[in-house]
Formats: sequence, C-alpha cells, structure tokens
Amino acid sequence: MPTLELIDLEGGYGDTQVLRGVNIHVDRGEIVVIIGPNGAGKSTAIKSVFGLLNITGGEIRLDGEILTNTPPEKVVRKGVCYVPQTANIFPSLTVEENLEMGAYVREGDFQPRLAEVMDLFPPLLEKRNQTAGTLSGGQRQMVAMGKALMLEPRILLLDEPTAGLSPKFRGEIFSIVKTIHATGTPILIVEQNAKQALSIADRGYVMVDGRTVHTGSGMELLEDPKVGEMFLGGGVSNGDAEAASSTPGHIPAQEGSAAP
Amino acid sequence: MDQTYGLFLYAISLLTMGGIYSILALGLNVQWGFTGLFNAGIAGFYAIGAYVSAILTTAPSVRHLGGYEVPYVVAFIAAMAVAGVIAWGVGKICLRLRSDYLAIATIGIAEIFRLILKNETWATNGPRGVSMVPKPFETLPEPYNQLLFLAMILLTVAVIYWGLERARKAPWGRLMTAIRENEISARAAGKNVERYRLQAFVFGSMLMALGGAYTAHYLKFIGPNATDPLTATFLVWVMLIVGGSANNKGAILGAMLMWTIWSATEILTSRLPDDLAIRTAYIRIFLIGLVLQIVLQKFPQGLLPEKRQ
Amino acid sequence: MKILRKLALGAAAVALMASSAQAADIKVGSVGAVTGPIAELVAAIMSGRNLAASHVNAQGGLFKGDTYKLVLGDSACDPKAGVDAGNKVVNVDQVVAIVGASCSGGTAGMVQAVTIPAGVVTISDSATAPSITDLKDNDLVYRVAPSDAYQGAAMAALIRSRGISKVAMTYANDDYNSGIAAVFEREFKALGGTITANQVHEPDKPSYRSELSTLARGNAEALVVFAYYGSSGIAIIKNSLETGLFGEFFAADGMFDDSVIEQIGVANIAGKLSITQSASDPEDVSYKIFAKAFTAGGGNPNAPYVTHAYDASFLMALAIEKAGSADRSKIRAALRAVASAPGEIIRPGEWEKAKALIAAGKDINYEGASGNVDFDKNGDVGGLYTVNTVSADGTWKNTILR
Amino acid sequence: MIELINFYIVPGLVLGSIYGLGAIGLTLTFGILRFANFSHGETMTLGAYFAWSLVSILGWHPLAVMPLAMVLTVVVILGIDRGFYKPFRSSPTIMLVIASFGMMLMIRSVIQFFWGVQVKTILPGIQLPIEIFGLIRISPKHMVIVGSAIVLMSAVYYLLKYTKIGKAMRAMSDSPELARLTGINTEHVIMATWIVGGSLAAAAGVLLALDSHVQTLMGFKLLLPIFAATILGGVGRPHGAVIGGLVIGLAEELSTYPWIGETPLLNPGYKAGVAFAIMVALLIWRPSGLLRGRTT
Repeated sequence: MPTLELIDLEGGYGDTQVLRGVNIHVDRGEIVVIIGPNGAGKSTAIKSVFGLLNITGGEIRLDGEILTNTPPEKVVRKGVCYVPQTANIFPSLTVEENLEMGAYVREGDFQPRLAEVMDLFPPLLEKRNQTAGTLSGGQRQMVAMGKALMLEPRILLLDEPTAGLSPKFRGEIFSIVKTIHATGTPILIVEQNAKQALSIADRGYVMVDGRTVHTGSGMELLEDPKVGEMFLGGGVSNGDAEAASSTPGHIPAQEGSAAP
Repeated sequence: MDQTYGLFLYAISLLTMGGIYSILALGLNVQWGFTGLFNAGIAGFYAIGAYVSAILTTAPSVRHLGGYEVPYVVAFIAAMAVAGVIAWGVGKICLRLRSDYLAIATIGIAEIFRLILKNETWATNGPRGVSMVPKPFETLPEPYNQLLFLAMILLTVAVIYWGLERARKAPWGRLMTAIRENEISARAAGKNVERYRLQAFVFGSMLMALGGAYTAHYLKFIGPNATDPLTATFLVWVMLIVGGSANNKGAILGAMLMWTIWSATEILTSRLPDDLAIRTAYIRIFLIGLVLQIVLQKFPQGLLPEKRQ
Repeated sequence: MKILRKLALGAAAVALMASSAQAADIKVGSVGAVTGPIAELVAAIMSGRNLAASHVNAQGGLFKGDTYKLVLGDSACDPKAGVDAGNKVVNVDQVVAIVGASCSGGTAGMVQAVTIPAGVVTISDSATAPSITDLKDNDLVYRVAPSDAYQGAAMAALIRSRGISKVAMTYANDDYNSGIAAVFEREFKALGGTITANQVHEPDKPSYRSELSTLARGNAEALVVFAYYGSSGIAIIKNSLETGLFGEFFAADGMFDDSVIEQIGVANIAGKLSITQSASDPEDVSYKIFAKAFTAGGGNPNAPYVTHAYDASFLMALAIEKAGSADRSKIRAALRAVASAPGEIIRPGEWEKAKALIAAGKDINYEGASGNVDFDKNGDVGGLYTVNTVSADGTWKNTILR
Repeated sequence: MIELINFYIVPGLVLGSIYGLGAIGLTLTFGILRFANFSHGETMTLGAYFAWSLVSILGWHPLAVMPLAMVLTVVVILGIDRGFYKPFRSSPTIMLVIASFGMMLMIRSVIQFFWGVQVKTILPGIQLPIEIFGLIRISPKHMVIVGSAIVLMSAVYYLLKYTKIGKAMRAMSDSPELARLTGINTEHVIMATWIVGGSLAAAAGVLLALDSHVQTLMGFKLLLPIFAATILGGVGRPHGAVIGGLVIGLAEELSTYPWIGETPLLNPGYKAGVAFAIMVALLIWRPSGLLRGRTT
C-alpha cells in the first residue's frame, strides 16, 4: 500500500479551480518529484494534503486512511510534515526552539530526537542558540527541514526547497534530501530545478494545467525528449516568480488563472 | 403642539443627522470600501471641516478667529479644500503603511489635530468652542427651515451617491477595486498605485470635512466634544461595516440605521423610572455594541454586501 | 430613498408606541450628560432634579393632580448628543419645557439648534460658560448656575482677602474649567495679585507631578486648581502634597465633593483646601430644607450643582403651575414671575403652599437651595458664593463670601 | 537635576511601567491574533474595578487582591473571546478590530451599569516619599508599582522564554500559518495569549488605581499611549513593549520639562499628543519598531 495517494484530486482556492485531476502516489522509501511549468498547480497539489484548499473531487489517502480536507494540525499529528517554500521557519525563535516547535505534537522528551536531527545538520549545532532569522538561506532550509524531521514523519513534503538558493546551496539541499531519504522517510518534492531533482528521484510526475499528465522513473523522465524539451532546458527554471505568490495559507492569485 | 407634527420634526432631525453620517460613511467607503485604506482618523478631518466652516461664517467674536462671514457655499468648499490639502500631506507620508498600522497612525494624527484645535484658543476658543454659528435657512419659519436644511443634506448625499456610483463603475472605480484586492498585479500592470490611493484618501477626507462643516451649522456650535472619536470615528466605522462595505447604498443604509438606533433607543429607555433610566443610558451603549456584534456575526458582509461587477 | 422613508416611518412608529403611556403627565425634559466625561457629576445632578419632581408630585402634582414627569435625555457633554436629546424631548415627548443641559457645549448646541427655534424654555443647572449669556435667545434660555464670570471674581477676591498675592494656577482643558480660569486670571490680576505660573493640563492623566514641578517654580503661596475632582483635581492635590510642592489650595466648585476628603485623607487636607462654590448660604433656610430632604434620600447635598439642579427643576414646576396650562409660550412669561420678588417667599419642598398661593392669584417668589434665583435680563442669576474648607473632623465648613 | 529626577523621571518610569504592562498584552494579541484590540483599555478598567470590589469586600491591601482581580478578568476575557472573537478567527482583520470596538463599548457600559460612574479610590490618603541617598524622593506606592511591574514582566519573560506554550506563543506571533502547519494547537496558544494579556492588563489597571483612582474611562485614556508603546517596541515583541512603555512614559513627562527657559518645553495641553507624535513618526520612519518587530 502506498504511503500517500492523491486520487483524481480536484479543487482550488474558494471558487477558483486549480487542480483538475491529480493522481500521485508515494510508496514507502521513495523520493518522488513533481515537475511542471509555472502555474501548473504543483505547490497546490502538495498543499491539498494539508487541508489548505477546498477539495471538490477525488480523495487523499495516507496509508489507506482517508485524509481529504483534514485540518493542518491533525494532518501533522498523523505524521505528515510539510516544509513550505517560504516563511518556513520562525525567525525570532532560536534554531533549537524552532526544532522544539517541530516536536510540538510529540509527547515526552524530544532531546534524543533533537540530537539526531542536529547530527543530520552539523552547521545547526553550533548555531543552536542563534535566532533563525539571522541565518543564511541554506541554513534556514536546514532549520525548516530539521523542524519537520523532529516528528520522525511518515512522509515529508517539500515545496521547492531550492527556490532562490545559489547553485552551491542547491547541491547541499539535494544531498540533505538524500540523507533524509537514507533514514527511510519517503519524500514528495515539488521542484523547479527539474534536472537535479529528477536525478535523485525514484519517480517523477509532470503536471500541466492542474493535471498529472506524465509519470515515470526519474531516469525515464530525464531521458524523455518531450519532457526535456518542455522543462529541462534550464532557461525555463524560474522558481522566484511562483515563490512570490505562494506562501502557505495565502491565496496565490496568479496560480491557476495564469496557466498556459 | 400636535404629536404627529412633533414626530415629523423628530424624523427630520433623525434624517438630518443620519444624512450627515451618510456623508461620513460614504467618505469612508471611498477610502476603505473601494480602496482598502484603514482610516481610523475620521474625527480629525471631520473636526477640520467643522471648524473651518464655522470660523469662516460666524460673525466677529472676541473669543475666536472669525468675522469673515463668507457665503455658506464658499465655506463648505474651503472646509473641503483645507481638509483635502491636509489629507494630501497625511496620505503622502502614511499611505504606505499596512492596514492596521495605518489605522493607528491615522488615529494618532487625528488626535493631534483635535489637540491643536483644543489648545489654540486664539483661533478656536479652545475647549469652549465656537458658538452662534449661522445655519442655512434658519431665518425661514418652522418647519420650512428644517426641511430645507434636510433637503440640502439629502441632496448632497444624493449627489455624492450618484458621483460615487458613476466612479465605481468607471475605470477609476474598477482600478480601485483591483488595487484593494491585488496590489501586486495592479502594480505589475503599470498602475501608479500610490497616486490612486492618495486620490481616494484625499477625496474621502474631503467628504468627511463636508460632513463636519454641515454638523457645525446644524448644531450652530462646534467644540472639541463634538468631534470625539467615539461618535466621529468609531460610530462611522460601525455604520459602514453594518451597512455593507464597498456598497454605497450600504453606507447610507448603515448610517441611517445606526443613527436611528443610537438616537431612538433613548426614547424607549427614557420612559423607565428615574434611577433605571439613568442606568439604562449605559445599557443603551451596551445594546449598540451588541447589535454591532450580531450584525458582524450574522452578516459579515454587512446588510447590503458588495456588488461585484 | 425608499429605504430612508421606511426608516423614518419605522422610527416614527416606535416613537408613537412608546409615547402613548400616561396621558395625565406634564412632561418636562431633563437633559444632562448622563454618559461621557462628567457622568459622575451628572448622576448626582439628576437626583437633585428628581427630588424636586417627587416633592411636586407628593404634594398634589401640577394643576388638578397631573404628574410632573421629567423625561431623561442624554446630552453626553457632546453638542451632537445635546441637539439630538433636545430634539427627542421637544418633538417626540412633546415636553413643555426643559431642565438642562449639562455641559456648556452641549447646552449651546441644544438651545441654539432646537429649543430656541421651537420656543421651549430651558433652565440649565450647570452650564456656566459666559458665552451663554450672549446668545440671542428670545428670553428662552435661563440658568440657575451663575456664569463663571462671577465665580472667577469671587475666588480672586477671596484669595486676596486672605492676604495672598502670588499664586500658581492650573486648569483642566475643558469648557467649564478653562472658562472659569480665564475669568479668575483677569480678576486676580485686576486685584493686584501676581500669577506666577498658569498651566493648562489634560484631565485623566495618572500623574501631574511634572506639571506641578513647573508650576512651583515661581514660589507661589498657593495653587489654584480648576478641575473636576474625579478626572484630575484630586490627583493634582494628592501629587502636590506628596511632593511637598504646594501646601495650600484653592479650587472652584467642580472640585467640591466628599470624595476629595475621602481620597486625600482628612489629616492631609484639613485646613489646606478652600473651594468656592456657587452654593447657598449654609445657614439659609432654603438650603437646610433641601439638604435635609436630599440627605434623607441618600444624596450628598454638597455635591456640585445638586442644589441648582433641584432649583431648576422646582422652579420649572412653579412656572408651569403659574402659567395655568402646559403651554410652552405661557411658561416663559410665568418663569420670571415665580423666580423673583414681589411675592410670598416659597422654599424648596413647599409645593402645596405655592400651589395654593398661585390658585389664589397671589404672587410668589422662589428662594432656592442654591440662592435667590432672581434672573437678570439675560436669564442669568447672580451668584452667591460660599467657601468650603475642610475641618479637622473631616466635614466641610461653609462660609459665605461677601 | 534633582528636580528632573524626582518630578519628571520617576513619574515617567512609574507611568512607563504601567504602560509597559498594558502594552505586553496588546502586543501579544496584536502579534498572535493579528488585530489591534481596542477593548484592551477596558480590560484594564475591569481589572481595577474587580480589585476595588475585592478590597471593599475582603478589606485586604490592593496588592493582595491583585491576583484575584487578574483571575476574574481573565475569566471574563476568555468568555469574550469565545463569544465574540472566536467566530472571526479566519475572517479579515477588520472584523476583529470592529468586534473589539463593539466590545469596548459593551465592557464600559457594563462597568458603568454595575459599579456606577462615581470615582472610587482603592488606596485612600497620600503617601509621603522616602528619600534615597538624600536625593531621590520616591513614594512607597511607586516602588510597589515599579516592583510589581518588574515581577510580572519577569514572569512573562520566563514564560515566553522557557515554557513550551510560551515558545509556541512566540512562534505563532512570528507566523500563525506556519504554526498551524507545524501542528501547534493554535487554540491553546490563543487561550494562553488572552490569559497573559488579560491578567497583565488587569494588573496594570490595579497599579494605575493604586497611583490615582478607579474610574470608568481610566483604561480607555491609556489605550492610545499603550498602542504607541506597542508600535514603538515592535508588534509581537513583549520586551519591546516594555521598553516602548517606558520610553513613552518618560517622553510624555520630559516633554513638559523646562529645557529652555522657565516655561515647559511643550504646553502640557499637548502632553497627550507626545505619544501620538512619537507613534506616528515611528510608523513612518521605522515601521517595524525601534526593536525589529513584525514588518508592515
């Protein structure tokens, strides 16, 4: 049974429909990547898991259990963790406090887990008492992911973790993703940097205009000339435009309407 | 005097004050309803309008600046012009603030204006206020003087309503809505958002000043207590939100309705036994708060919600 | 416009329903700032007015047993509310006259915009602004509270008579206190006194220590405080005593309340505070009658303007009785007649006697709890002033100022 | 110099402590619930009236009844949140602002109805100041006020810094959306916010009453300076609010010091304007507060 399934999902923000038929599944131990042009609804698809939009059709399942339209707090309790693209840390809290908040729903002592997460991200250890707002972009992403890992999630959802980062940091982030993956946590990533993402992915989906139109293993997609032509040219990669509009919980006005 | 005639006169006074509040609510609607500017300093512009018009029209007095005795129309225009210039200055520096910060800034600025009007005694007679303000049509016999004054107010409301409806449907109004709802795309479309917001702020403030000017003449007196934020700012907000923000009919309905509640509830409570009547004067304010809460919860869009184009 | 019409009709219907009660009431408006900045003073003033009404009604009422009914209107110390309250009592309740309003601002609005055009007589018990004297009022606006012009002069004379020549003064920034302060400043200088410092202050601040420090710079012998006791007066005296900056105080009648002694403490204030008050001679028979009755009802006869409130209300009843009918224009003519000589003297509570005299066609002259209430040509009364000092046993000691 | 300290700086600090206590609650609700709570002044008034009643019933010292008054105020505030603010959790800010405005009218009139409008005193008499180092004169009640404020502020500091719920409050103030996505129970945090804000407001009211008196408009008159302190300190920053309160308190007092010549620098009639002027200037030139707070 797949860990997470999105079946024929339709929905959007208020009356604006963004998703028009999304079928995605993530199996145990997989890294799955969603790629697609701007405004295709990639980020929206991920947010749908978190009950952040109005789902009008289809369903979401977590280990077979129906998760459709569950409010975010409950989704977290069920072991799904989500790292939004922007505003994904608490800037005025220290690094350690951020991680502690990640363990908010966890009962009992979180210190052992904190040590484990710190091991994953050595740079954070020395900055544990620094406020997160003062960190560099890459380190912020580490805090954000570390915060999500505090719960030992059943699945981790990452929304464009490399958007706005320099190539050097991008590489770092992808290697962190691989490290996390090595602990056995399945990961679903939305990415603009399709080439790099697909190279570490087990499988990938291509979304266009609110639909998943194509799927295959990471390698297949990388080698698929059609996909290559559409998204892997490099010049298309423009994560920043979408970044500006899709803070979680905030309705991105362009998405959906600006679809080609 | 005949009971019905009395009620008729009371209805006139209710409509007059309701009409003045309608002007204020329409002014606020331009700022908040259409453009999304959270102006919580209505009392400031209201006070400026009231004092300018009062000082320009009153006979000479040793107590305050005066003796210009200009015609009413000139005084009204001057009141709006002074408020407009001041609003321009205020808007120029404040309008980039986000909504609730703008609210706090405008409250502060309005209170500073009110403090100036209260402390510059040589010009305004300070806390004692400007008395013997002339009232248009007052030389005519009852009830024609009151009816004509009411007609003047309602005509003004009608003209403003007509103008705002035209503006709302014109490109200007659509642009304002666009700015309110998505500033980023309005900017992206190359619109000078600041300029349009400033226009709305200045225009709305001028209407508030006109409301203030009418009030001074209606009361024949203006003093600092008449420009208290409770009745000159917050009540106007309540009116607009209850009536329906971004809907001009809603602004007028809200003003008339809330003023009627504000005023007419006392007719009921004043009938209670003495001690209770005084105490219920406080409860009357409680009830107004409660009505507001109920409307907010049951009609979050106001009684007349915004009509989408 | 359809909505407007509906609203107007609705309001009229509500009002109609509400006003159909008790046909034998003779209604008089009782307008005052029940809510707003001086609510604490007005609560006592309202009791004064109501006491007069209960005296009238307990002793036969108006005319042939009609009830003298006071209809409350809240002027909130705001001219907008004053005009609105005036409109309601005049038009909806069809009152024959009005007692009120409270603040000078609220009164100026109400009388100019409503009652003068409507031809309704008003007697204010607490609007003291000199500017009310100047109104073109068709002889319709009266007040039993003397204009500040008199009290300012009386206080200046009092201070000079104590041999004090240098004072500092401070006044609350409101219509009442700034008015009286301006008169005092002029009069005190005219009497050869020196004002070492004159500071306005904002009421309702928790501390006045910094203002006091500035005021104390000129080595004044005393501090003259024009303020309401609740909103700033008590705080100023407390702060002065605590800091030791001033040891002697003069104040006007907005300060006169028992809570001044309670809050500051007898030991701290005894012999240090003198409050002028446009009240009556404490030995005066009229005052004593009133004080007894008012105290019996749980009131404090020394609270600011309660004597005036009683007088305004009682006088209005006398004028209506004298007019012989509930006719607005006749009341105006009757008011001056009952308020001043010639005629047999009527004191507070003596309604039955007055009623009998009026029925017999005899002249009467009301001598009120607050003074003789003889109106001058402007409808003002000359003030009789007392000075109140705190005695060691925690009571007020009144002396008449002459 | 001594005059400056005794008559301007000491009262400024006393006033500033009271502003600071009020501002902590305001800044927390502003930061966490994201709205400017206009009924906050009335909350302070309510606390003072509860204390007055408790003093007259129990006959204890005002400081002894202060905790009880704080509890009673919190109970009322939680009830108000449930009935009047909770329905607007996901509505635009303006709804909450208007609701809190309505609440301001409602609380005030209930106070006037039940307690009347007469000015009441909670600590009668005057207190002569104590001399420190033979120079500084400070009255015992002012030491009590400043001392209580320091104790309460330290308690809040501890709560926010070292407890889970306190950290969650700061997290939610940073970003309510992310707090939800992180699984933080936002309703618990909101409740904690009202408890902290309500009890501190009540305490500020009691301390204010200790210095002056109990009156129905006492809290409302403090609302705008407290807003100014909140803005000054940066919205959502409790320690900023404390500093903001002290700055506003001192600025108000010092503005009337005769810096030049013998007359006050600023006509005391304009004293109330000092807080507004600082607030407006700050909003315009440094919108995120003196200390960096939530950005505009």
